[in-house]
Amino acid sequence: MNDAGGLLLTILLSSLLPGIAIFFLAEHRRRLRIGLNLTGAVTKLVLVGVLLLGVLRGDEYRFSLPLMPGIDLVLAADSLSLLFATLSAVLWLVTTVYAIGYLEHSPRRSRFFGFFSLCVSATVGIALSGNLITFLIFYEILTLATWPLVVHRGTPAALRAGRLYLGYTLTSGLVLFTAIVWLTLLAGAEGFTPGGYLESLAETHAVTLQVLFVLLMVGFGVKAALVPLHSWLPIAMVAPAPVSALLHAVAVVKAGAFGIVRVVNDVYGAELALELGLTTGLLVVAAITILYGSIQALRAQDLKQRLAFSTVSQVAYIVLGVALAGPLGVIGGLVHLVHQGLTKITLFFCAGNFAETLGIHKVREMDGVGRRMPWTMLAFTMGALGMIGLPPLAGFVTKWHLGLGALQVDALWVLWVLVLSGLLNAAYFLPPIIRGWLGERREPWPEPMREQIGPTRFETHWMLLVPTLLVAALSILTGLLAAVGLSPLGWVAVIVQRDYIIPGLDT
Amino acid sequence: MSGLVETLAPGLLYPTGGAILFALGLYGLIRRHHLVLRILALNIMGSGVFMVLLGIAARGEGPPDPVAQALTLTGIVVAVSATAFALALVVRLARLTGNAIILPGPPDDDAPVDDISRLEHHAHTEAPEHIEPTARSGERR
Amino acid sequence: MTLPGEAWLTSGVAGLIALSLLLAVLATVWPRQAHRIGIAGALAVNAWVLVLGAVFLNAGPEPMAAATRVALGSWEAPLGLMLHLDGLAMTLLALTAVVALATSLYSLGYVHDRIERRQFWPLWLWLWAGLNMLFVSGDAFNLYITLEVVSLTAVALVAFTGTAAAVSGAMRYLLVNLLGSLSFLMGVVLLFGEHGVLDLVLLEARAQVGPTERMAAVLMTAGLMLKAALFPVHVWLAPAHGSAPAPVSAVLSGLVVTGSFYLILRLWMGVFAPLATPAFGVLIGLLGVAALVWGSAQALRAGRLKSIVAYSTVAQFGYLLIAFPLMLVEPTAWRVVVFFAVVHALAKAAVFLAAGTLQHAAGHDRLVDLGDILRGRLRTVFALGLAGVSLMGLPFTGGFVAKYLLLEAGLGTVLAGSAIGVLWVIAIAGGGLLAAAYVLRMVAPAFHQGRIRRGEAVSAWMDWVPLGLALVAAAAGLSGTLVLYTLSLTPGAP
Amino acid sequence: MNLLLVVFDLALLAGLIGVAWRCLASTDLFRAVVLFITFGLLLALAWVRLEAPDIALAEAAIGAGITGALLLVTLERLRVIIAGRRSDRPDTVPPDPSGPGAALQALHDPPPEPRTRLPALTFALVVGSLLVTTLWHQPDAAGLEPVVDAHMDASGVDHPITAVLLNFRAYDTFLELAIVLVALLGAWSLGRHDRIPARPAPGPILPGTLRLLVPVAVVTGVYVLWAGSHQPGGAFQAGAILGAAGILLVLSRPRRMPPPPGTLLRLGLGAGVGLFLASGVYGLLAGHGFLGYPPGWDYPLIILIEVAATLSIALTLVALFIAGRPEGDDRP
Repeated sequence: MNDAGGLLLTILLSSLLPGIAIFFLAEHRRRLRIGLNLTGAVTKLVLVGVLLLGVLRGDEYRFSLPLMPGIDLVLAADSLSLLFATLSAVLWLVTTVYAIGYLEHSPRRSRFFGFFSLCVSATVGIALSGNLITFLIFYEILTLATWPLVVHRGTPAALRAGRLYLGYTLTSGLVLFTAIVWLTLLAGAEGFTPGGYLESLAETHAVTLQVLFVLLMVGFGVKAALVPLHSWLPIAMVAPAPVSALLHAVAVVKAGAFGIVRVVNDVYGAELALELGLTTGLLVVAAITILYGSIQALRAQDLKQRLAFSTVSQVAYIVLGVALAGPLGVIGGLVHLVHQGLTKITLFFCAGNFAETLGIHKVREMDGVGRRMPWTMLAFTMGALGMIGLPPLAGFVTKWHLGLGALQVDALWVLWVLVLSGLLNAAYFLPPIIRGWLGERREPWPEPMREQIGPTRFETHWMLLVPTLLVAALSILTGLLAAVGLSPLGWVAVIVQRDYIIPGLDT
Repeated sequence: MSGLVETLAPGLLYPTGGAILFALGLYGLIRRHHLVLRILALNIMGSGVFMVLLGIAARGEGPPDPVAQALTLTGIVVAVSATAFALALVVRLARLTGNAIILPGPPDDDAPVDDISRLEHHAHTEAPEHIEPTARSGERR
Repeated sequence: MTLPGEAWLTSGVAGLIALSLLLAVLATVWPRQAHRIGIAGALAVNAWVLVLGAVFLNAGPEPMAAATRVALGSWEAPLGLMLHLDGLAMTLLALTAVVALATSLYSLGYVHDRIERRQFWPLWLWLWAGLNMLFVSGDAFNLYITLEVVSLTAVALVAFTGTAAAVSGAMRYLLVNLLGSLSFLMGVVLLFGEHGVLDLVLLEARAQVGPTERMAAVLMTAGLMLKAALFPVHVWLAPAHGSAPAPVSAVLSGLVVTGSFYLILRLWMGVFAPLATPAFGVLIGLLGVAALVWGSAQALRAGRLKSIVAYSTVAQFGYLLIAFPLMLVEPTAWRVVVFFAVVHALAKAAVFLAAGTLQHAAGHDRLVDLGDILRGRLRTVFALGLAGVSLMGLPFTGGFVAKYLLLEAGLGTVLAGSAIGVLWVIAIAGGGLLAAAYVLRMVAPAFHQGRIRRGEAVSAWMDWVPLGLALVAAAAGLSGTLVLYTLSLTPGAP
Repeated sequence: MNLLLVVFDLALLAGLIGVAWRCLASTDLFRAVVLFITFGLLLALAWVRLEAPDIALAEAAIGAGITGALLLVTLERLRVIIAGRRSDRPDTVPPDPSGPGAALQALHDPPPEPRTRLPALTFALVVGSLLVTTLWHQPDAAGLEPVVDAHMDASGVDHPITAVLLNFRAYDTFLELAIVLVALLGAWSLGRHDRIPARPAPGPILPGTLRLLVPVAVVTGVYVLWAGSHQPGGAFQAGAILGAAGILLVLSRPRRMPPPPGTLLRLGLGAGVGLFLASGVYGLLAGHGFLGYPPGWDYPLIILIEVAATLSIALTLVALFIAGRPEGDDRP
């Protein structure tokens, strides 16, 4: 069992140690830095793969370290944590390559990649956390490690965004901290248990549990950008594109959503949450967030702003699925964790490519870009269509299951929300696509990248293009091959089957 | 009459006197600004404490308590040491600022503090440094 | 291997005191070699404390078996003086050793002028010896004397830079300290007059609730609060700590202030324990909240790096006051408080040392003009930030574990039905946010765009020691179980 | 217990309180210092009345004598500094002429502003009356006198106070010596010493008196030291007397002080604590406890420590009077 726990620790250290080494690296040691980065990312991916196989075999992994009397730091691997860990490991590798290409010529790369690695370590830590306190620890480390990335450019706007980001996340962190201490005081430092571990308290402490649930949701809701706690997210767009991609697709926003999933499923348990009437509120908040985010996205003219509000809306699907508290809904929510990640990172990479290569920031500047950068535009189109939920792309799979889930628990109004948001999605994603392919540009492109580094062999730097196409392909494949056993959907179904023995599940 | 005399035994009288001296010193410490006077006030407070201690030692029948007397002796030596050091500090302060009082009010937060590890000897940097803050605060306004 | 217990412990305690005094005396008569004596001594004392700690822990888990009383000159109390070693004293001795070692190494680089070195080291070694003696002293009058040793050396070290700000800060500090000492001494005299003994254990056994205890408690607590700069008698702290040389600031904020607080805790857990009432606890707790708010507000306004850190000490000590009402509800909460103080001392010392390095490199510590140096010295900024994270109480640091335990105690009082407990919880949780705000003020300029400059060259010690100590402060997060266990070996305490 | 003594006590206490009050209320600092010295002498009288001749001796020598000398020389230094007469120190900053009466603040303190009177008075009254009430409630505890008495035969000396100071509570006394030394280290760290601001006294009277006084002081000091083992007296009083003689010597020839060799001076200053500590560590190693004496060796060791302590105290007090560190101390 010790060796098995060691694997978890190694996964954590595989990004942490290179990160620390990078901090102390001189700025000009470019090759060494890239080597460390890629070694870390690849090692992590391989190790997560090993872990995945192990868990599939039915091995148990657990690492614990006494922190305080009665309270341990616990790392554990269950199917749910692997879902998130795998997603992070894959996307980290891709984003690292992209970030190396993106930041090629900017200063302070050692600092950037140091915190970048720290950030991913924290994310994987969150994925592998075995109890709420461990979760909290990595969650707060993630907050701190992301801040330097947000303010990386050092402009007044970046610093303002950083302050806002810290203000929101630290405050919510304290709420979360208080709630977790309180919960631990009541129920002990239990590990995450499928179906929850609080039933014994339901009789005596019903009100307390309700209050705590609200506090926990506020704590996680800020990072998950649930309305009205979302304001930091669009403003944090000033960060470099790989950071935005990381914030939106992998680390921060997902950490919040993942926390909500953990609390509903593994701390309270869907049954208890239903019994205490907690899911209805969450469902309403998620629905409002979905619609509000879409409407704001429609109004935003800046491409990254539009994507940011789209994130607000899309992440709420995950929460929605969990709050439906029926097996099909949970499948829809969890699978969207992956689908949204892949799709959104594609879109952000594309937006980054447009901005870096041609200086495009606004939607209306996209006229005719499809001719100058066909590959990127293709990836963008696939991502956007996936978001809209066009069959058979990933977004459709999500929405299909969410819809079924809503029917399963007789929440018909949720269907309307889904339809409405699908229309809104189309309304804000179709214009850039139409402009890109069908629009025409008269004057020549500004070409800031060419001026900086000279002509490139492809439509843009290959380190920007390859990751973009890769994630686009992945996002298409997850949709197309959803029925295959090892697809995210298949894996989620396994999770739901194995961990949530809910009657009525027939897949 | 004898009752009164009994009541006013040294074991009661002197502790009372000590308490009064303690309070008096405290009053002086609060009221006076000159540092030498403040140091005198502290010394008078200290004498008050010693008087209470020796008064207590003389209470009751029998010879006075030698431990209390030894403690007082120690206390007096500590007091003179602290006084000597405090006076050296007053002289130093007067040399630097031309004043032997601590100006009331919050400390000037922007007064530069320099770093001893950079100096060969204190003496060389004190004068310009003393002038600097006023010049800068003028600028800011 | 079995470690011999009792005999080792008694000679270990006396030997530690003898060793630290020997170092101070040697440095005094041989100032030319004082820095070498100091470093060799710092290593020796650390080794000694390590062994002492091992023997001490090995003697547990029964508190009475581990705790030791040492009769000096083989005269037992009440005639003679007793030293005592228990979990509380052991913890603080270890803390002192670690911080003092870091400070000593740092001073090798910081105080490099030949003549200044000769003045600095003897005073510093006397201060260290004084702290060690304070933590093991078991006699009320002896406590007064050790407090005076600590005060005089601390004041002298504050005045050490010789600038007007430093000397004026030192003067204020000295007056406050002398007043505090006299107030404390008057309390000791009152207790002696009532009970005829000075030994703390004997006093505790004889103490009851009476006018003498009440008055003595007021006088001694007020005196120690003055020395510890606890709200509302904290005004002297920032000028003194902010203008002292960096290693001295580190020791003052980390150890000296903690020493006075230790004594308050020791007295209220022993002699004055019967006096503590809930109303009194609430009063102290309210002072703590005020300290937290006021200190943080000042730290958010201060214009100089070291002033921010100094005001942060006032704020952080607010937590220690808030802990008093918690202790009345949950008696074992005192261990949490001590753990918090230990973690704070480590982090605060690291922050001050880092600030000293930056100040040295820049030649000043005005925050507005410090950006270029902050950008040029990321290692030091990293140390500052890491220790700052510990002050905020965020993971993965000692501060987080301390904050967790404190919050747990606070919520415990709420669950026990105390309405005002909600205020304590809000203060404990919200204080971290204020701390984050002022730590961010110090660190954020490193991320601004602008010129990058490394400034004046600094010695390797000044470059690496702050980082090392910050890492220790962070690693203290893993020491929670050990420290709390050590503290549980305190007889008489819950 | 007779009425006369009570009247004496009351008069003495009234005098003490009155003098202290006048001292703290005076605006002229010189006057305040003189009143403080008077206060010290009256205190010595009170200590005699409380059957504490040791303390009376110490108070007269240290409390009134040495402290008085320190205060007077400080006033003189302040006068010189503020008047700006001294130009041999480059770091002397002339007083801010616009400051409120800067030049006067050296030796005068304006009467305190009335608005602090009431709060200060209330505070002091509350503290004082609480203290008095507490003290009146206390029992006539016997204290530690019987315990000390019971152990006198094992102490090595005949005088109970010396037994307490150098044997039973030797640790306190060691630290007390350390504090004297630390105060000096602190004063030295502030800078080099300057010349004593004394004006050479014209005429033969001062040198003549000194020639007579210093030997007398030395003899008295040695006697007081020796007497300490069996009657009132001891190292601190003796050190103070010798120190006073040293101060007189310094005052008489302010410009002709030979710079003492650094190492020797440091050794002399540290002799008291050094010897004390050495004996204490030996006690620890030999199994008599830290600061314990081997049986039979207590008397000689106590005397030895006292001699060293006297020397160190006298030297330290003189050095504290001179205040700054000597030039010889800074030599490489």
